[in-house]
Amino acid sequence: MTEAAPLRFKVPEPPARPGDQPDFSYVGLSEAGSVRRPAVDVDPAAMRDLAYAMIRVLDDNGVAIGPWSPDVTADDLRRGLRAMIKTRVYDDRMQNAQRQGKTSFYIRCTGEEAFAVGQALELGPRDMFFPTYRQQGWLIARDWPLVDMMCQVFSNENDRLHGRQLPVMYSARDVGFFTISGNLGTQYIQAVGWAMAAAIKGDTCISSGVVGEGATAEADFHHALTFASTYQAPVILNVVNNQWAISSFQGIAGGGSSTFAARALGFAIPALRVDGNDYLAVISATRWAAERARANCGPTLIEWVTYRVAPHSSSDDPSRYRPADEWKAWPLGDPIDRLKAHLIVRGEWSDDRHAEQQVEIRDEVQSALKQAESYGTLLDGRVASAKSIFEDVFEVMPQHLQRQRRQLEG
Amino acid sequence: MTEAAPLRFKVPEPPARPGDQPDFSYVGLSEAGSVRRPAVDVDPAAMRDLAYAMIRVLDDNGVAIGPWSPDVTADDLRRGLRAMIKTRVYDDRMQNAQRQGKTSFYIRCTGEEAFAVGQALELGPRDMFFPTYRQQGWLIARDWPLVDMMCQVFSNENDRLHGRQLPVMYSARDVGFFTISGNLGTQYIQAVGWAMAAAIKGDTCISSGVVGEGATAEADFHHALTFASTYQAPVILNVVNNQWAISSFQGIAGGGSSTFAARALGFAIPALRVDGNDYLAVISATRWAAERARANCGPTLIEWVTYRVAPHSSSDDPSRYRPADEWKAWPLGDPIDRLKAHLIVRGEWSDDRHAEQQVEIRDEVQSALKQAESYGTLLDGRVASAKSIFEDVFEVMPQHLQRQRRQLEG
Amino acid sequence: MPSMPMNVALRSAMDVMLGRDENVVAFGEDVGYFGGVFRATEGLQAKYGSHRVFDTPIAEGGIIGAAVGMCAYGLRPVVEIQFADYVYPGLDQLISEAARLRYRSSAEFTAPLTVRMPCGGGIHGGQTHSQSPESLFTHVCGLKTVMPSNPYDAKGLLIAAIEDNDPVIFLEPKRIYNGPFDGHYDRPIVPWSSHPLGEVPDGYYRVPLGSAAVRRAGEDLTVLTYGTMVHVTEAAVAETGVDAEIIDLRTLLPLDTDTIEASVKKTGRCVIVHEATRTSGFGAELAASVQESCFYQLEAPIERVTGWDTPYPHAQEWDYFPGPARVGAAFTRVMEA
Amino acid sequence: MPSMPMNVALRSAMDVMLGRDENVVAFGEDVGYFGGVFRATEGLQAKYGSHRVFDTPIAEGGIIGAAVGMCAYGLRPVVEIQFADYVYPGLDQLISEAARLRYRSSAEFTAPLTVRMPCGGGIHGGQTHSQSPESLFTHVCGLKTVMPSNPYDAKGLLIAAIEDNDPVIFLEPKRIYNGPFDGHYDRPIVPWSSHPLGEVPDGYYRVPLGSAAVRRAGEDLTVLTYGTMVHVTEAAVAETGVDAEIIDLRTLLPLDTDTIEASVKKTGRCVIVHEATRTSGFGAELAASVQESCFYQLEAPIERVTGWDTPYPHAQEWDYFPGPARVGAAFTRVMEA
Ligand SMILES: Cc1ncc(C[n+]2csc(CCOP(=O)(O)OP(=O)(O)O)c2C)c(N)n1
Ligand SMILES: Cc1ncc(C[n+]2csc(CCOP(=O)(O)OP(=O)(O)O)c2C)c(N)n1
Ligand SMILES: [Mg+2]
Ligand SMILES: [Mg+2]
Repeated sequence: MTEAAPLRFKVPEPPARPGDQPDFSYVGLSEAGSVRRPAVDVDPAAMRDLAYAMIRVLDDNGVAIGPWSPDVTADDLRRGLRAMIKTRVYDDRMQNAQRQGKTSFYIRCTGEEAFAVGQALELGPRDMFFPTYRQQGWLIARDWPLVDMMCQVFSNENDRLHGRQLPVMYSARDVGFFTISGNLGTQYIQAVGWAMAAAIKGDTCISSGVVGEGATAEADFHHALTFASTYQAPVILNVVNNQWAISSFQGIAGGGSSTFAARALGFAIPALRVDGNDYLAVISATRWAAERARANCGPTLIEWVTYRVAPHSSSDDPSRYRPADEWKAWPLGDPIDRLKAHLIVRGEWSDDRHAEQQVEIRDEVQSALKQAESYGTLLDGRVASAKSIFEDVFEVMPQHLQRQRRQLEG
Repeated sequence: MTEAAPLRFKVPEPPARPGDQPDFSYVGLSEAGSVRRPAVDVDPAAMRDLAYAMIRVLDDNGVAIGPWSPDVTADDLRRGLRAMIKTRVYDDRMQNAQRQGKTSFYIRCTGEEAFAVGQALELGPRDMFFPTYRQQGWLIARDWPLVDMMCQVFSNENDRLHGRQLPVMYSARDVGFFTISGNLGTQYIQAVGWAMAAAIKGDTCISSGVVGEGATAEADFHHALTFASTYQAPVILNVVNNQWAISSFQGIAGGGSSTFAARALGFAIPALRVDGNDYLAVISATRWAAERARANCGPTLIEWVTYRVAPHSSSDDPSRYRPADEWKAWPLGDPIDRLKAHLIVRGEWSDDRHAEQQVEIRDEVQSALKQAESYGTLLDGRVASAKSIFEDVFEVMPQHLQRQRRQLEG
Repeated sequence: MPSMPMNVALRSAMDVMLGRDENVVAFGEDVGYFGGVFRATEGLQAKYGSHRVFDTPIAEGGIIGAAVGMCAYGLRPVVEIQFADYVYPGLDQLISEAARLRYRSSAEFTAPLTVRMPCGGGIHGGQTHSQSPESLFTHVCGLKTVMPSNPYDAKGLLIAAIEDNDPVIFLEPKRIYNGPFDGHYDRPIVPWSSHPLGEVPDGYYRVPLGSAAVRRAGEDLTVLTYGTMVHVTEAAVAETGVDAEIIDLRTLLPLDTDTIEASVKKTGRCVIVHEATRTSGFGAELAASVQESCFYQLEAPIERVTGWDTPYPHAQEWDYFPGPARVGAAFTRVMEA
Repeated sequence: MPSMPMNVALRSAMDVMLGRDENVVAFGEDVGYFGGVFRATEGLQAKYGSHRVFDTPIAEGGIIGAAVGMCAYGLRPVVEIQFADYVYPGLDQLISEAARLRYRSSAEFTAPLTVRMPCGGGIHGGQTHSQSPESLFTHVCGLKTVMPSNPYDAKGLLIAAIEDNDPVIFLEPKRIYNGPFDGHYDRPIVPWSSHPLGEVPDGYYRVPLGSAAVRRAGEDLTVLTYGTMVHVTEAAVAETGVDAEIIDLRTLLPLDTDTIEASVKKTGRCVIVHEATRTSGFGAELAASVQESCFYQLEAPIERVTGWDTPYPHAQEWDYFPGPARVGAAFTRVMEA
C-alpha cells in the first residue's frame, strides 16, 4: 500500500527552545485528590491507570484532599519544610563557593527538594537509599552534619572521602545513604540487589533506588525492573522526571509519548505517577510503596514529576538550550512554597515564622561554612595527603601499590 | 503495620519439573478470531489490551476466522508449509550429523518453524532480518542453498564463513539475513539502528529483530525499545517466547506475572501477542506491523507464543529440568500440523500430497547433504586453511597480523 | 584424599563456603535447579535452598549489579557468568562499581564479590565460547584476578576468593574441568584422577591469593604461565628436554613478583605462555615488568607464546591454540638466542 | 592557515566528512542541538539537519548498538561517548559486535564506525571524568585505537578514522582541547594559537592511521608516548636537557613498529609515558614488544612513567598525573643505568 512513500526520520524536539514561549501542555496533570488509592496489596494489573494519572494531594489553596492525603503531623511537616529550605540555602552557598574557586564542581537540586527530603523522613532508619547526585536533601533531612557535606565538596583535610571523590558524591552509610556514583544508573539495580539481600536474610528493611528520567535509558534501569519483578524485591524504584537531562528534554529519553511510570507495566510492577513538588504526595506515595514492600508484595515504581530549576551542574548554562525563564511556567509550582502554604492554611505556620526560620537556617549554614572552610578548600590546597590515594584500592595494600607509594614519596 | 514480619525471598518455579504432570494453565489463551484488529495507524494507547490477549486465526478445525484472518493465497500457504517441513527435516538431519561427529554443535527449532518461515515470506526482499540462532527457517523459506547452510554447519572447505563461526551462525546478506551473533540480544538494538538508517536515508525498507524471551533481560532489549520509541524507527521487534531459556522457564525472565508483549507498553510501542504456532496469525501480525512501519507509524513489538520442543542445543538434555513429555501438553499444537489441516479444510491439500512432499523434501535434503559432505566435515578435517584465520580481522591486514601469519606458517 | 575433576572441586569450594558462612549466596544463569551448564553448582540448590542458590534472568549486567547491591547489604555473592565471552555486558558494574566501591566510599561500602567464569578454548566453542579476557581485568584497579590450573588449587583459591573482602574475578579454564589437557588434542583424554593435583581434601582449606607455584624447578629458562597452558608447557618441556622452571602464576593480580624475579634472575631467560590474544594480553605486563626488574640478568629477549590476534576460530581451533609445538619452538629460540 | 583549538579541529573534520559523504551521521548524548558538552559538534545539526546530527537517549550501549546496525545498512556513524569513563556500558557492542562483524560474516557485514570519546585527566574531573582506557581497546582484535596530541593531527586522523572501513576508537585528551598542556598546572594556560600544530587547513586532508610522528629527533633515548603526554614529555626534555627522541604514536593499533624500532635501535634506551594506570596499560605492550625487537641494542631497562594503579583522585590530581618531574626523573634513571 504505502510502500512507495519514503520513510522519515523523527527526532523529538522540546516544545520550547531559547527565545520560544515556554510550553508545558505536554505534562499530563490530574486534579488534586482525584486519583484513587488502591490497597497496598492490590494486584498490579488492577491499577494500570495510575501510571497515566498524577497523584496530587495539595490543591491550589494548599488544602490536602483526596484518598492520598496522608496522616502526617504538623511537626513532621515542619521538619520537612525546614529540611527543604536548608537544602536550598545550602545549594546556593555551595554554588557560590564553586564560583569562588573553592571547589571544582557543584550540583544543585533547586525545585526538586521535596522528593529526597520526603523520602528521608518517611523511610525507616535501617532502610537504604541509593541516590543520584541530586538528593542532598536526604542528608540534610536526616541531619547529617552540614560541615561534613561541605568538607566533601571542598575535598579538604576533613573530607571523610579523603578528597578522592568528585564534589557532591557523598557517602553516608550511617543515615542509609549509599555512596553516589558518577556513572548514571548503576545504583538502580544495586538497590534491587540490596532489597533481594534483605529478603534473603528475612530482614524487615527495604531499599529505595533513584534514577533521573534521562538515565532510565541505561541498561541498569532495565536490569532493575527485571530483577525486581522476578524476585518481587522489596524496593521502591524512583524515577525523578525533572524534564531535562543536561541539554536533552524528556522526549529524548522516550517520555514523549508515554509516562516513565508506565515503564513498570510490562513487568507487572505497580506504577505511580506523582506530583513531585507536592510534599504531601511524596510522603503518601512513599508510604504506600514502603508498606507494600514490607508486606512482601514486592516493588513499586514511582515517577516523580518535577522540574530542574537549576542548571544541570556548575559546568552548565541552560540558557543555551531552553528558555531562560522556562521554570516560571512550570505548572506544579515550587515545593517549598506549596508546603508553606499548606501549613499556613492548616494554621500551623505563618509568613513571619517562615522568614525567621529562613534567617536561622542561613546563619546555621553560614557558620557551618566557616567551620568547613577552616579545614581548607581546593583553593588553598589543604587536601588529604598524596599518599592516601593508594589506600582503599584494596583492603590490604598489595606490593605493587606499596612500591608505587614509595615511588611517589620519591 | 506489618513492619515486624520478616521479608521473604521468592524465586519463581516452573509449574512442572521432571516427574511432574505438565501444566500450561499459565499461558493465557484467547479464542481464535476473538481479538480485534485495529487500523495500522492506531494510537498505541488505544490498543493496550492486545498485549494481554492472543491473536489466533486458525480454530480447532483448521478454519481461518476473525479480523486477523489474512488475505493469502493457497500457493503462498503451500510455500510456507513446504519451508516448515523442510526446516524440520533439515534440523533432524543436521542433528544426526552432529551425533556422528561431523560437526561440533547444532541447534534445532522444532515446533517454532512458523515464525521464521512466515516472516521470511511476508517481508520484502530488501527488508533486513536480525535473527537469533533459531531462525534457520528464514533461509530455507527464501531458498538460500541448503548445501551452503550445511557447509557452514560442517565448517568445511566450502563454508562461506571459512570455518570461523560456530555451526548454525549463518550470514546471508543476499536474502536479508544478518550475521548471527553468539551473544544473546545484541542484534535487537542493531535492528533498530538499521531501521533508523533506512529512515535517515528516506528508504522504503524496514527491519525485523528477534530475541528469545530469556534474552529480553539483556540490556540490548531495553536499548532497542528505547531507541525505537524515541525515533519511531520502522522496525518489527519480535520476542519468541518458547517458554524456555536453556534450563530456566519464562518466569525467570520475568514473564511470570505479565506478558512479554506488555514490555512495549511503557514505551508507547504497540504490542501484539500472537499464537506463534498459527502460521496464518504469523503472516497477519507481521503484515500489520510491516504496514505500520512503512507508513511511518513506527515500531511494533510482537510476542510470539510458542514452545521449544527440541533441546536447547545439541549440548543440552532437557529431561534434567522439565518433564520429558511436556511438549505433548503444549496447548498451541504443532505449526506444521495446523497449517496442513487448514489447507486440507480449504480443499487445497491432502494427506497424500503431504506424504509425497515429505518424501520429496527428504530426498532433496539428503542429496544436499551428500554434496555438502563431499566438501568435508569436521570429522575429516577438510576445513578452511589455517592462514585464513588472519583474514577479515581488518579490511587491510596490518603488519602485526602479517607477522603472526608468517609465524604460523613456521 | 578423594580425587575429583576441577568442576567438582569448585562445587566443593562453594559447598564448604555456603555451609560455613550464611552470607554466601550463589547465582547465575542456569545455576539453580539445573546446577550450571558445566555442573559446578549441581546439587547446591537442593542442599541450601533456593534463597541461597538460584537462577537469574539472562543479564550479566544485572547479575553483577545486583551482586554489588547485595555486597552493600553484607552478603558475599558468588556469581557465575556462563562463559567469560559473555562478561562484557557486566563490565560496567565491575569496572565502575565493584572495583571502586571501597575507594570511592573510603571503605564505607565494599564489594566482597566473586565472579566465576569458564574461559579458554579447546572445546570447539568458536569465537563466543573460547575467550580468555583476563588481561582486561588486570588493568582495572580494585579487582583481583585468578586462574587455577588444577582441582586442588581451584578449590583452595575459590575459597580464598570468597573470603576475600574485595571483588575477585575467578577464571576457570573449561578445557581442564575434566582433565589436565596438554594440547595434544589427538591423544586420549587424561582424567584428573591420574594427576596428583586432582586429589582434593573434602573440607575447608585455602590457597592464598597472590602466590604463584613453581610447578617444576629448572635452570635453563623460566616459563610464566597459568591455567591450561601450565599443562601445555609441561608437555613442551618433556618434549624438548629443556630444563625449564615452570611458574604457575595462579593469581595474576596481585602478582607474585618475588617468585618471578627470583626465578628469572636465576635462569636469565623467560618465556611467557598464555592462550589469550597477544597484543595487550597479560603477557605484555609480565614481559614489561620482568625486563624492568631482571634486565641485567636477561640473556635473551623475553618471548611470548599466545593466541593469535584474531577472534578464536571454530574449525581451525588447533591452529589457533598455542600448543606444545609452538611453546617448544619458543624454548629453542630463547635457548639459542 | 587558520589556527584552531583541538575541539574545533575535530568539529571541522566532522563538518568536512558530513559534507563529503551523505552516509556520515553523528550522534550521541547532547550532541545535537547543544553541540556536545565539549562543543565538538556545535553548529553541525543546524548545518546538516537533525537526521544527520542528533541527540540520543543516555545509553552508551544503545548508541553503539544502533550504530552497528546503521553500519550494516551502509552508513558511517561517528558517535560521541560523553566521557571515556562512560564507555563501559557500550563495551559489549564494541567487543562482541563491531570488532568481530567483518570476521564472523566473512566481510558480508562490516562496521565502519568511529567512536569518539574525551579521555584523560587534568581538569579536576575525579574518577569518572578522567580515565584513559585505551589499553582495553588495543586487546580487542578488530578495533583500531587512535589518540591525537594536537589539532592538526586530530582533524586529519578523525577524517582517516571516518573513512576507515573498520571500527576506530578515537580518544580525545580533553585537557588539550584548548591548548598544549605540559603538566605545569600552576602556569598560565597556553592556547593552541601559539603552537605550530594548532594551524589546521580548512578542507579535507588525512593523517593516515598507523603512522607515528617523530616530534623531536634525539640521540640519548627514545620516548614512546601519545596524547597529552607528548607535551609533558617535551617539557621534561626541555627541563632535563636530555637529547630524547620523542615519538608521538598517534595510533596505538595498528602500531607503527618500524618507527619505534628504528629509534630504539639508534638510542638504545626507551621510556614510555602514558597517563593511564600502569598495570596492563598500553605501556606494557610497548615495553614487551620493544624488548622483543631491540633486545640487543638496549642499554637500560625500559621504564614506564604512568598514572598510579589507583582510581583517579579528585583533590590529589597533580600527585596522580605523571607530570614533567616524574618523566624527567625517569630520563635520569635511564641515562644513568
Ligand atoms: C554512564 C553515564 N553516561 C553519561 C554521563 C554524563 N551525564 C551526567 S548527568 C547526565 C544527564 C542525566 O540526566 P537525568 O538522568 O535526567 O538526571 P538529572 O541530571 O536530570 O537529575 C549525563 C548525560 C554519566 N554521568 N554517566
Ligand atoms: C550474552 C550471553 N549470555 C549468555 C549466553 C548463553 N546462552 C545461550 S542461549 C541461552 C538461552 C537463551 O534463551 P532464549 O533467549 O529464551 O532463546 P531460545 O534459546 O529459547 O531460543 C543462554 C543463556 C549467551 N549466548 N550470550
Ligand atoms: Mg532529568
Ligand atoms: Mg526461549
